[in-house]
Amino acid sequence: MSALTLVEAVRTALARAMEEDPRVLVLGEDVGRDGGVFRATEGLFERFGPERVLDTPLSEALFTGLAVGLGAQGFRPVVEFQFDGFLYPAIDQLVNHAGRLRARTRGRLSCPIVLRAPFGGGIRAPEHHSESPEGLFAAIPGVRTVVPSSPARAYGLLLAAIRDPDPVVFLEPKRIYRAFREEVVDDGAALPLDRAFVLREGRDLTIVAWGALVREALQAADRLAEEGVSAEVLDPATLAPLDVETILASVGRTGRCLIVHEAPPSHGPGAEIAALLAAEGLFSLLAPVARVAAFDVPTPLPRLEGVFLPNVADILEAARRLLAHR
Amino acid sequence: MSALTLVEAVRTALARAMEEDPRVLVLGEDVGRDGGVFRATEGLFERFGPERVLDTPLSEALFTGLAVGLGAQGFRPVVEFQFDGFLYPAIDQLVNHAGRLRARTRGRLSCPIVLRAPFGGGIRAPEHHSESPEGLFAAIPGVRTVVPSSPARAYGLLLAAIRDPDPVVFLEPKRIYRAFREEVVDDGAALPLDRAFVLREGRDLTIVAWGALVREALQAADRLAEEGVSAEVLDPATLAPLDVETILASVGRTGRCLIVHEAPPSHGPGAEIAALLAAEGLFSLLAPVARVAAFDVPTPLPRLEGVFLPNVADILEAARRLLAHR
Amino acid sequence: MGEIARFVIERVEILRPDGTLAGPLPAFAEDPDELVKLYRAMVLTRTYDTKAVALQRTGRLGTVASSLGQEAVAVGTAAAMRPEDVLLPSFREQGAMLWRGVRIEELLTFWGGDERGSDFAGPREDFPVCIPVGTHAPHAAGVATAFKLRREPRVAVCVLGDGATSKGEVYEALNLAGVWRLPMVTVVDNNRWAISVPVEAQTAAATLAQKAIGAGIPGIQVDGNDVIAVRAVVARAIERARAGEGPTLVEATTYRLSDHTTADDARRYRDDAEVSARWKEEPIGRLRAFLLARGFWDKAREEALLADCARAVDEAVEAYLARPAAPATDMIDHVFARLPAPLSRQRAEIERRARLRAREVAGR
Amino acid sequence: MGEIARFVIERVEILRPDGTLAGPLPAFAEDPDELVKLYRAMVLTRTYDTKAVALQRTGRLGTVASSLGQEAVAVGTAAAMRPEDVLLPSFREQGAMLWRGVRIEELLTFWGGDERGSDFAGPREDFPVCIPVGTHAPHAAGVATAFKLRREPRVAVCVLGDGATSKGEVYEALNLAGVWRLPMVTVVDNNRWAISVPVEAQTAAATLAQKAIGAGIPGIQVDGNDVIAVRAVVARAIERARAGEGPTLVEATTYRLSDHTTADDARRYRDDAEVSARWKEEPIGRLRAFLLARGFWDKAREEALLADCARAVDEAVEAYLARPAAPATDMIDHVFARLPAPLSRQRAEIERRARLRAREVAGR
Ligand SMILES: Cc1ncc(C[n+]2csc(CCOP(=O)(O)OP(=O)(O)O)c2C)c(N)n1
Ligand SMILES: Cc1ncc(C[n+]2csc(CCOP(=O)(O)OP(=O)(O)O)c2C)c(N)n1
Ligand SMILES: [Mg+2]
Ligand SMILES: [Mg+2]
Repeated sequence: MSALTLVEAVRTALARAMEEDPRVLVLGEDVGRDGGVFRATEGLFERFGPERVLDTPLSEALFTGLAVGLGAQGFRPVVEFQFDGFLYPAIDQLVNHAGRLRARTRGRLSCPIVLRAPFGGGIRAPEHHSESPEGLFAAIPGVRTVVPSSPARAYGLLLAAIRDPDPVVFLEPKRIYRAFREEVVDDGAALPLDRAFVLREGRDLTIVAWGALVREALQAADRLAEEGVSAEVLDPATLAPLDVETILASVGRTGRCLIVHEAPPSHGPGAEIAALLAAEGLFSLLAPVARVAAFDVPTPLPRLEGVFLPNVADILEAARRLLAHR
Repeated sequence: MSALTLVEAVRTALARAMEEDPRVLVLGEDVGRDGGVFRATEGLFERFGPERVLDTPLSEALFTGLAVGLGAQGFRPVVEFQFDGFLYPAIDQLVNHAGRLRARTRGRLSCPIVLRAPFGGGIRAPEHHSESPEGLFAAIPGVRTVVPSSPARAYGLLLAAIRDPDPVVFLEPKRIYRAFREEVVDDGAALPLDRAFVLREGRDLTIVAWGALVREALQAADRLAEEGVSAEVLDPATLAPLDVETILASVGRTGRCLIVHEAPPSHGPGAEIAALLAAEGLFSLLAPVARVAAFDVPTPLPRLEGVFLPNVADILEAARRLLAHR
Repeated sequence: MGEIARFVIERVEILRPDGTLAGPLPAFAEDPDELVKLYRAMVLTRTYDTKAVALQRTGRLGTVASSLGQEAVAVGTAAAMRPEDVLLPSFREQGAMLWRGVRIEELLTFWGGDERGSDFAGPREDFPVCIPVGTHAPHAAGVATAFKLRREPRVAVCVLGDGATSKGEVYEALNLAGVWRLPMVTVVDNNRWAISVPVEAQTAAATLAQKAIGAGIPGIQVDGNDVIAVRAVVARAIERARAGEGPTLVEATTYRLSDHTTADDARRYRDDAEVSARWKEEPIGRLRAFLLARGFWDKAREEALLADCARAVDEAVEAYLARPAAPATDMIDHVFARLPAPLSRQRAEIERRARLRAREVAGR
Repeated sequence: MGEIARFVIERVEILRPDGTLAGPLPAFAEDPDELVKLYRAMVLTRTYDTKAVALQRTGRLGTVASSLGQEAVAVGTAAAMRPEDVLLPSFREQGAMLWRGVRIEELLTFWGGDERGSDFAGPREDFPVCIPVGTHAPHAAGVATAFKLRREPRVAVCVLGDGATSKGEVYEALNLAGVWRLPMVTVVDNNRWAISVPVEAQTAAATLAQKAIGAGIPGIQVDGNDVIAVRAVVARAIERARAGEGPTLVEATTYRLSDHTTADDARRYRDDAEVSARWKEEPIGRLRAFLLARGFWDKAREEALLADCARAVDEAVEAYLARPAAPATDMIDHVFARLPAPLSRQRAEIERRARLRAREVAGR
């Protein structure tokens, strides 16, 4: 048991998965000797060698398709994308092949692959290095989209993703790669996919957040507690397929829901959660379902990023507005 | 004035746009002598010649990027994708370039391009030929996603899209390419983008539908009228950015909203509309916001497509359930 | 200014269009039974294609892509493979799929709009038909990487069209195969057309075999209307790959005698005269002429073969047409190995909608 | 088996690492002023790079990619262009951008995290930095198509790295340029590394110039540490393109002496010894040696140049640092030519949030 950062937890899970299953491979750009630009694969090349940790030529479309072929042959490739902004070429393979190889062959072939990528803003990175494209991936049938929000959840969810026999897009909030440490027991215990985590229980308001903003949501809940408000904090973790029941149950109790994410507001998992409540939780709602998010514009370069990205103040403000509805 | 099918209206608009503006080019696979696999570009090659109507080599990623370059140079390329399932390689260029070239250069360069594609199911087509990926495109900032639902709207919206100085994804419901005719005046009058169409006014229920299912929505409204129910039918047409006001105003009056689309239910424009109501229309809602859609699975091959795709019966059933809420 | 690299592309021809020999026969072709097997497979393929087009025309099958005139590429390629190799076809390789044990009924099932057709009883590791052009090339690289990592003497064989050579991922896969020295053979079925676009509008490259050079791998051209030459050249490439000597790109030049698919009308964009001229080069007549000339074949055997093929296809058609649709829940039950809990509501909804549809049909 | 095509790749070298001549000087290089201009541009580029790295280290600039040791590729390429040509750089071509009139302050503004840096006052049609590797190659094809359709004697020049040659769209763009005979020149800046991946792990191709062959276009290699050779070879390619003779791929071989970017530590994956050896070949010392030997340069001029460059960079840094951030609404006001009505609510929300942020800052 030791206190790990999120990126260390990812690395620990990768090493554990490679240790326990020789079919697990790591591939991508600079994952070998360099250990990945965020060092998520550091030490794996030295430990598992060049046949388990493979630097590919520079093409995301290629290595996604490569993983599909390896997966069909029974390997369990875990592919690293260097940054969020380079994930888009994977979409063709995800929609047209990864998400349907099993359905298309009635299970004769399958696609046990994991696509990992750091995502999100707040590190003052160059263009294309601060994107939150989870909505695009969550919308792909046959593919899970998973976002951890702490070292322990990163460890358990990544193990689950790698062991899962179907494709998973695993988006790691890079802003909190090293932001804090958490005790992680490297015992190989996976966390369940398809299940939201109730991170804090509360009665007055449900805050649904994922990725880096879960911390802000929890901080906001602390502040609200000081004001006598009891906020529940949910992390869906698997954005698709989404754990509908846990969210409905929570909002059914609190009557108020605030959805917090870094992606632009429209057409993504935030919308899906709100839609769910409008369809199935309507009569328990005491207040409008609010979203605190970025804006429907291309991610701006760092100088304007502070306004683009929501923070604790925004969450508090929105929460107070919801709480005004009695 | 003449009665045109939807595909004829598209062709008429293309010809008109090419006639009025020499910067308009048509490109894609088989758009030349063949006139496009659906004949949407028929006759253009003969009329405007090989420098205005260009068959490209076979690559969607290529011709999307090619259009970005042409657009930056002041051309107005209208690119045909042969089928919905081949649109995905365009996403990288759309997110990383088309949707931000203007913002990135503060307007020094821009991207006046249109990507046209037939989309949707119901024609018993092979794999990858019956997809409804509008959600993926609607989620891309800086890019409009437009879906016409009749010959006249196809004509007017396509003209608007071509004349618009920014990128537009224009998805044509192939199921109704030739399903019916409508009077279309070829007078060069465009229809507004970013504005929903109220196709039928009503008091008891708002049905929001786009693409091929607008017809079914109108048919359902007819049937409901026979039962004494007055249904309003809205076609958002521009799915992103979405005309929030018109939708809110309508549901504000009717108190009930049924969203109808062919795409899988989750994480798309249907969710966005429901989320909007949950956020801003909550207190006028008399009933849950319902979605009638496909399912969150890869589009099945034709033999099961009849269950995958929603139809009039599904709309009626869902409408009646909403109307039961008083 | 000095030369630092030099490359040569060669072409192999064995059987001339009139059935006479342009070059020495490879060893396998000394055995008449082997040649007859190739001949039968091409005739079966053509019989199947003809029937599939007819079924489509009468509304009993979806859109299909005939391989008329291109049978030698598919059959020659498959014949060069071992059963344990893996085939990654595009959508016009029914000749190769049939050779490898995919059943006619399965092909019809797939093209009839039913995923169960890709659950081959035969070559369990072969990939299903790939419709998005060229997207299976990286899969082939993945399969070949699997073989290499497991040190299995197996080869991934990817077949794609002249149009597909314009797709970036095809180049990417070739490049990867080169740098990782993968046991992968890519066969470019150059039928000169990508729907309405002739190969001259697809690329300025004088040959498609030279697409190999940028990937640092060998490229070779073969007469794709000569099943003997195709089999020989592909077999050599496969055995090279099997021996750990890396990938090869084989360009097989042939001609699409049919429309692109049943949804196409090729007369919109090419002359009948061009097509007629190409009929003289088609592979079945050519091999038949050779077999007849050598006395390995006769009219009676031909008639028996045609009858056999027709019977096999007809039986398969009957079985195909008789098969009821899968339950609607199949569309969700095979997406994930185990249905994720959140999707169980949608499964129930699919059942409900299927019942509604059944009632609608009954109500009419 | 007969040969049907043959290809040769050549390499051009003019100035040896020690500054002596390996081949005849091109005409422009007979003019010492021209050479001095090239020299000054390379020194300015290096001065800028050094300062940019220093600014990053002290938190006053974002991640930057130095072009240390590669200045000849960027400067030689830009010098071969005419103002009306269009440059499509990747992210390491500051030397070319500066030559073409992008201001140092604009470069800093961009790398400092502000889009206004790409609103060049200078070459208005040039593309901004392209960070997603290779995705600008199709843009170059588009720009070149525009020139061709308008019958303008202009050329699109795309610069990309060795790593980028593995990207499918780069091949696709070359192939299109070939078949449409576009006025497009692609310069591959082969600095031997793509972050930690050496070019040998990127491709089995013996040269990157041969990537042209599959596209049916000419490919040529040039010593990329020799600005004279780069300018000569790229100029020839550009003039060919301008004359309607089609595209060329130029591979310029150089070496990345710096870390990949300020976010990288190259000692993790390559030996210092390798880097030191490569220092002997770098382009600035080489040209200086030549100029000195010919008497076109001396210590005084060198000192004056260094001082000039330092001053120019320092002034730009000051202006950059002094510039206030753009209003937050800039993030929405330039997305569309006219703000779509549905986004006006979000614009208001951006204003509101910006005010909230200002208050947060004030409140601290
Ligand atoms: C990515 C993609 N784009 C477009 C299509 C539509 N389409 C189907 S086949 C075809 C032409 C393919 O040409 P080629 O590769 O030469 O194969 P052939 O049909 O001649 O066998 C096209 C454009 C497709 N299937 N996939
Ligand atoms: C599509 C894409 N994938 C990954 C990256 C991350 N990345 C930035 S530079 C680089 C290596 C580029 O190598 P090369 O093309 O040789 O250019 P160089 O950096 O050497 O100038 C990588 C992988 C990126 N920018 N774009
Ligand atoms: Mg073809
Ligand atoms: Mg490099």
